[in-house]
Amino acid sequence: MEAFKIVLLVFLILCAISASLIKNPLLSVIVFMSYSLIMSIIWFLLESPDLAITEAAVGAGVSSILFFVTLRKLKALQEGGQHEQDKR
Amino acid sequence: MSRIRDNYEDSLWNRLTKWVNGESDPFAGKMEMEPLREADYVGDSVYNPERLDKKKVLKYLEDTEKNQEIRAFRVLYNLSSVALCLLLIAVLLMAVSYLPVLGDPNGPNNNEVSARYVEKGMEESGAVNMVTNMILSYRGFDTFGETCVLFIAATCVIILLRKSEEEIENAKETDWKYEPKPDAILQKITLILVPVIFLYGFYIILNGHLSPGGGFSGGATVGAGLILYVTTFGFHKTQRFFNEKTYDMVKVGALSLYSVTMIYYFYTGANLIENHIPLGTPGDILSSGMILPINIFVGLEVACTMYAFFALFRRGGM
Amino acid sequence: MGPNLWANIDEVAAVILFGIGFTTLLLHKNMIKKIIGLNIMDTAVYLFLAAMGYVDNRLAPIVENGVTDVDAYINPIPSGLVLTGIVVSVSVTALMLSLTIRLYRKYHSLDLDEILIRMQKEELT
Amino acid sequence: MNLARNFVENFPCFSIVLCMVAGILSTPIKGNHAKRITLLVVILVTCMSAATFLYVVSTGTSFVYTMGKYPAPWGNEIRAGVLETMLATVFSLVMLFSLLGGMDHVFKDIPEEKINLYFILVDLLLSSLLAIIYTNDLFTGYVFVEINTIAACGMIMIRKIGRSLVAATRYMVMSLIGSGLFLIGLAMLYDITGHLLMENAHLVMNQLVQEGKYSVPLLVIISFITVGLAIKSGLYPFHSWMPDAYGYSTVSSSSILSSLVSKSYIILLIKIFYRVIGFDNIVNSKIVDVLFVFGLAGMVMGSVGAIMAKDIYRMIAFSSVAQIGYVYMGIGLETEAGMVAAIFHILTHAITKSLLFLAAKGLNNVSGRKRVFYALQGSAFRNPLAGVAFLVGSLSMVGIPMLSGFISKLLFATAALGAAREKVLITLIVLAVSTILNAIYFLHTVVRIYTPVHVPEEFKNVHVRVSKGAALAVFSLICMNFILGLLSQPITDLIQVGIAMFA
Repeated sequence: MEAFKIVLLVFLILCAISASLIKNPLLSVIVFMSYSLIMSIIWFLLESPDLAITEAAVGAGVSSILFFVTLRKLKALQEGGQHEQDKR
Repeated sequence: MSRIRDNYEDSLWNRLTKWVNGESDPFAGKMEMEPLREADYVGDSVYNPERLDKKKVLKYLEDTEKNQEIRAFRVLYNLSSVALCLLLIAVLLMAVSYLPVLGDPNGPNNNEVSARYVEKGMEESGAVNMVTNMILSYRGFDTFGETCVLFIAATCVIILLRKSEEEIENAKETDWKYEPKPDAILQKITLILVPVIFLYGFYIILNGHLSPGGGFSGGATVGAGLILYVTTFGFHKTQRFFNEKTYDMVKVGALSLYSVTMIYYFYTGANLIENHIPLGTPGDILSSGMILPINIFVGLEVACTMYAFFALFRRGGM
Repeated sequence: MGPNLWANIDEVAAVILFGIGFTTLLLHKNMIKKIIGLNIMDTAVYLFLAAMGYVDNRLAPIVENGVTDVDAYINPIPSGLVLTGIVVSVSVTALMLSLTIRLYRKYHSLDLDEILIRMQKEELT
Repeated sequence: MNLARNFVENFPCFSIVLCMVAGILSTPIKGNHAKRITLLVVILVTCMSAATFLYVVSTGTSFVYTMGKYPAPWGNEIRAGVLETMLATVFSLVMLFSLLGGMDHVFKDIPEEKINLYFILVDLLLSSLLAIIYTNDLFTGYVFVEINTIAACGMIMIRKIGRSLVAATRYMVMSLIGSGLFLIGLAMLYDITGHLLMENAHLVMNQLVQEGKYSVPLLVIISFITVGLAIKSGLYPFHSWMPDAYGYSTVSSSSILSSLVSKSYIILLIKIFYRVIGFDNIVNSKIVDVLFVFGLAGMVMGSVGAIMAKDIYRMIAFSSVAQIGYVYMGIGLETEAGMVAAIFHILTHAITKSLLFLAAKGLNNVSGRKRVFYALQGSAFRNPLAGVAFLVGSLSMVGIPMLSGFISKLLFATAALGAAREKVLITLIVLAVSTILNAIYFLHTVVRIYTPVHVPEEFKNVHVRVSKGAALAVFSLICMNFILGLLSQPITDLIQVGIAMFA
């Protein structure tokens, strides 16, 4: 169990570094989502099921959805902006 | 015998009278001051701070985009950021290496505080889940504050992103992305999934005092179900049962009931008055006094707020 | 270095994550990255707290079979604090993301430096 | 039952929850009603805080109020002593006058359908300010600091012009960095003490220091908490968000933000210093010396920034940087006199800065809405009340006798004489330099606005309409300034009593 936890922790750190270094925002949000899921597993191993549930629902679920919607919105704004420029 | 001073123009008194009469400007040419111009008073009310420096500033701004030095500076900046990161980590590791050992039953935080929560929590507030018990009754004020954080964040998002009905109508023509295309498979699966998600969410909320979870996680789950529904069927269908009015009503209702409960609890608790909240048998669904209703209020508020975030981000209204 | 570095391996991971998140929040220029950094930083603190509450060979603090013995369950306080904290960080995330959308709508950029430059340009012209 | 409380002891709790309820109930209603509710609540809170203040002064002891039925190490608590109630009273008064003074602009600057949301922010901001002042629990402090931050961000960005959005973003990023540091400091503090309630944590802390355990983590904890709160309050190198945030938000917001929000973090820091870590341990940790150095740097650099500033709001904002430097310098003197001076300066600055912002807005209004100095020439004749207000505020900031700023400078100087030897000279020199710089930019502006000017006919007919509320607000703030300046002795005595109650 201890070894499993350490593997997860290492993975967590790798996820964090890559989430902050990846250039593409969408990819880095996805990496961040997996970070949250790993975090929730670790919390389950640390005997805190309340936190695991909350993190899975809030951190990995709703936060990620908000990130995705934001990226989509930005994309739409970008296209809209180009559209306007084309009109001119 | 009066002598006419030949330098009368420059004398202090003359300058003072001139200044008092408003004929000269004592600041002209000094510090921030430009000489006063008629144009500054007439008509043009455009904010125009630095008339003279405008060209300079524009040139400077152009430069920042393709200057070698600035590039070098940015490389340096990245390097220093890594250095800062490592320094911070080193300091913290230093501290952590002296902290008490993890998992030690005799560690400093396994003291009389947590002991009482574990030992007496069930009989004092009737909930089986100690974490829910602790955040809602022992440290109820914190949790009340936390709900207010969510409330105020929702308010700020509304301030930033809510559009009026007209704007939404106008945007519709150009932005086809608001409404999903009808997709039979997606809709069928959603119709099966959404009730399950709702059921699970409500289960988490209602069993907050018995099993892991509670208002926040359950509310987020219900909110996720609503979000799934709206992404599949579009805002038009969702508005039939959930629109801005409903959102306001649910939010205000849940939060005000929550605050009434909390005021009653604070007042009776601090003044040592018996609060007459029946605790029930620990382990039953209808037990644990005020924890169950608070979980429901919080769950409703969180579910609505999560959905509201989504709707505001996506469309600018509900 | 003190004696407990290896024993506190979870906290070590937590502070490394904290450092990464902190630096991303402070020094990354892209707004989305900043927000991700903020989330990493906050969850790192929560990991720190959750690890602190854990006690070897004890169970989650949910009373089973009426056993209310101290030696049976872990410390519930850190879990409660983290639960509060998670909601705070999701609220802040939503707020920051909506600010990002507004800024993008106005300046068509996610880069904070770029936004500052465009803001000054806009005012001068 | 002899355990029964005096009813007055309920007031701090009531005032916090009342503000929250007012905020919640303002959601579905119109802006005008929300305004009335908010003003009513602020007045009520002021009265309740004043009543509690009188009660605490008359009993001579502080009291602890359990939030819920569980006592100290288990449940949340708030605590009210002389200092807390006094700060609460002054803060809610300043809040009231800032709102009244800027009310017209609130309705002008903010779209009509969002005015009620602005008042929600104000209500919750007041509740979090009160909670931060009264709290006896570290984690409650953190939660309400977050509410404070989010509400302040909302108040900056509600105008939705480009500058205020950027300013809000920068403010948010800085504040979140501060919160992160503060939170990890709290987590470690909890790890080594096992308590979140201030008194219990303090007991354990004393024991740990005596035994010499955990000295390294303790140092890290103290520095993280201090640095986190210092960043949030805008100490000198972290002030970059201030000028835009104060300069481009609506006038009520800028006066509330500069005079109350950034001060609340300092108050929480002082509370943690005295009630959790213990002031002796703080002094031994040398962290206050760092605060001292940055405070001195802020005093000079803030004033220099104010001199360089080209518009009046930026000038006042940079002056705020300098004043926060003063407060941290006072804390950094490591003596009780320095602390008294710092707290007195918090009061002074709260009153004076809101007065200055309101006055600057009044002058700005009669100068074609331009904020650059040369447009303001002679504006004091066009709006006499704002002119007088600016005059009083400036003289107070410069430190002219009879006004509150003079007393705080006097207190700082006397406190410096009692400080450690290496600090005396440098403090006095920087105090003198900073005062001269203050005088340069403030008096220079005063002369500017009182310089008569020939204005074209069309401009002369601009009518100044000052609403009754605004006039009352400005007038009361001027009076408070004089009260603080003339009755300084009893107030400093009360601050001393309050600090003694902390221990």
